[in-house]
Amino acid sequence: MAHIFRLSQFEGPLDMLLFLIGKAKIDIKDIFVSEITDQYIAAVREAEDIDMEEASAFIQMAATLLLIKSRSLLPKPEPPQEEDPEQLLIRQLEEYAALKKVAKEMQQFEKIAAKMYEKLPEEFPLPPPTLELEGLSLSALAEAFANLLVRLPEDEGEETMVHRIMREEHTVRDCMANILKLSRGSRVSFNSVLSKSPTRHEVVVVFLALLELIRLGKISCVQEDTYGEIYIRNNQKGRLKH
Amino acid sequence: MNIEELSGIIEAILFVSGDPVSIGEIALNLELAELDVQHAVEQLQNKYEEQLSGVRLHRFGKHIQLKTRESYAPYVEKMLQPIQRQSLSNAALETLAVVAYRQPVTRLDVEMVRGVKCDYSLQSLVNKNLIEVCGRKDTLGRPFLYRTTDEFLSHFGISSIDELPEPDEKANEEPKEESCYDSEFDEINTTENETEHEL
Amino acid sequence: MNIEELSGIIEAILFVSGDPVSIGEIALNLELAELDVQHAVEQLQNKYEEQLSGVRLHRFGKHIQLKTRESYAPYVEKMLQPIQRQSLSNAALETLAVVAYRQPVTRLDVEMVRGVKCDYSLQSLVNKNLIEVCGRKDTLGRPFLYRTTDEFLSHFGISSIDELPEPDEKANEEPKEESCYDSEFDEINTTENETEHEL
Repeated sequence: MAHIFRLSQFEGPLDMLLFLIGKAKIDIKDIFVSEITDQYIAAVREAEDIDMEEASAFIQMAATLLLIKSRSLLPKPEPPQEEDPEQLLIRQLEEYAALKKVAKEMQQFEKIAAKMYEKLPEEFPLPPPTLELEGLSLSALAEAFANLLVRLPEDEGEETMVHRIMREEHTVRDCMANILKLSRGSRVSFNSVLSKSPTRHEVVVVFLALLELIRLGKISCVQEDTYGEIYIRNNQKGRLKH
Repeated sequence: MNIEELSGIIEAILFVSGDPVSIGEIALNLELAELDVQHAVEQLQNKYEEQLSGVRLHRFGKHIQLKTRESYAPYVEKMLQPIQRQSLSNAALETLAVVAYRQPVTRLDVEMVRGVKCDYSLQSLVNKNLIEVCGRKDTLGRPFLYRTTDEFLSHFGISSIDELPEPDEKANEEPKEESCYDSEFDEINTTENETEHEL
Repeated sequence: MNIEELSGIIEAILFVSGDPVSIGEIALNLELAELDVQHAVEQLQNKYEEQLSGVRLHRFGKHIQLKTRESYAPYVEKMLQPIQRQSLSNAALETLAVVAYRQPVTRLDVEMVRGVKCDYSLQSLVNKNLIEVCGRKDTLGRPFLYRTTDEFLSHFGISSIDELPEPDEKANEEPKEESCYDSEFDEINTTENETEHEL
């Protein structure tokens, strides 16, 4: 029987086996005394669409069927501890057949439910949401503030304070002017542009100023080694005073 | 507020919402006992049933929703273009059936029954809010466990999982003429030949 | 089809439509006499009126529509927009305290006192209508100035800012155990850390 099957017309190997069983009009239990397994293997072999992703489950089933077949030719060494692969497959097929049946019944439910129409939500103008805040008290508010005031001296002089002062002292614009001024005449090192004990913030700002000047083509920089000193050369000798 | 009034209020809420509404949320937001809400819902449900009205009150698990009576669908369709709910593919339906009957289940459980990979169909059912992850199984790899949602019940028009069709439990000794596949060719008889199932 | 059935059908149509539907069109589409439709509509209307139901049938000339009963609107509102009960996190309370006692203040002012970024807590207080922008400070960047709102006063039950209690600094002379940075390691009091978004 030269049937050409498309694997994609089945939900999987169990589905295909059930199809063959149904066509042969036999009971699931009789699968191994019938031609079904041979038909299955032949069908997979001749299948038109071999999408590996999809076909792997079909091929795996074919391997199982071949295993079962070869076992039947050999004498059984001892009573098996586990379920026979034959029994396992029959049980799987029966379960799957039952599943297909309830799935079909569920489809009827679905069909009926699809005829129960819903309505779209109404447009319902809502007032702004009311927020009820719990556990708010004046004393808690006062306490929170008092705690902050106590905490404040500890923080003074720490990063937050320093940062604020730094922001005002160093701007990219000022640093750019400073670099141009210092580099007039001879090349200067990056370190010499910085103040004596520069903060991290100052270094960052000066470096940004440097990058900006390079972008504008006003200076060029040389660094001979990794992490080595950066030397700044002014490209605009003589045209600086303005 | 008496029970008549409360069921009127619930009716108004359901009408405005259109979508399923949780009974617990009604009780919470109206500051009422959930039992009172339950009673009013029952009253409303009975009212709709007694009158063969065009709309019915459906319960899906913990949610309630108004929907039209199914038998009036042809008339509604003559007049309007109601939003048609998409039906599920066979693959999705099979996967959903395994989850529904065996919940909570892992992906592997579903794959064992269906004999094919089910990642895709599980994910698409999760996206459709028909199933949800409800935990992890305490085995190797701690795989996700899936169960059905109230949306699932709504999709199939049932109010609880118990209303799903009973799978045949009895062994079917004699080989039947028809198999499950015949039903596709033969509309009349859908009896099947499986002998015993664990569904 | 009898008149009960017809009024059920009309009910289903009105329910799905939501919008006004013309009586003439119903008669046309269902191939019925307009007078029969009129009668069924009247019956439906009476049914809704007798029962104080949550939905009413309205007629505007030749059109009919289902609408919720107005007297139930407050309940629908309560359901759709429940009152949100929240408490302020410590982070928000601190920010609010700084604004209350030092107003008008900029974000930077608040951050100086609290020692952490305050964008998020300021914004959330604005969203809760406890503080508002009242202008810009005449410094670099012209930052926003914040002050407390009337809503703030009513939440705390005072009629003016002058009624705020003096922050009792004496009671807190000893430095507290937890600083704003400690809170990161303190499971209970994580709200002080501004990265926590629990508002």
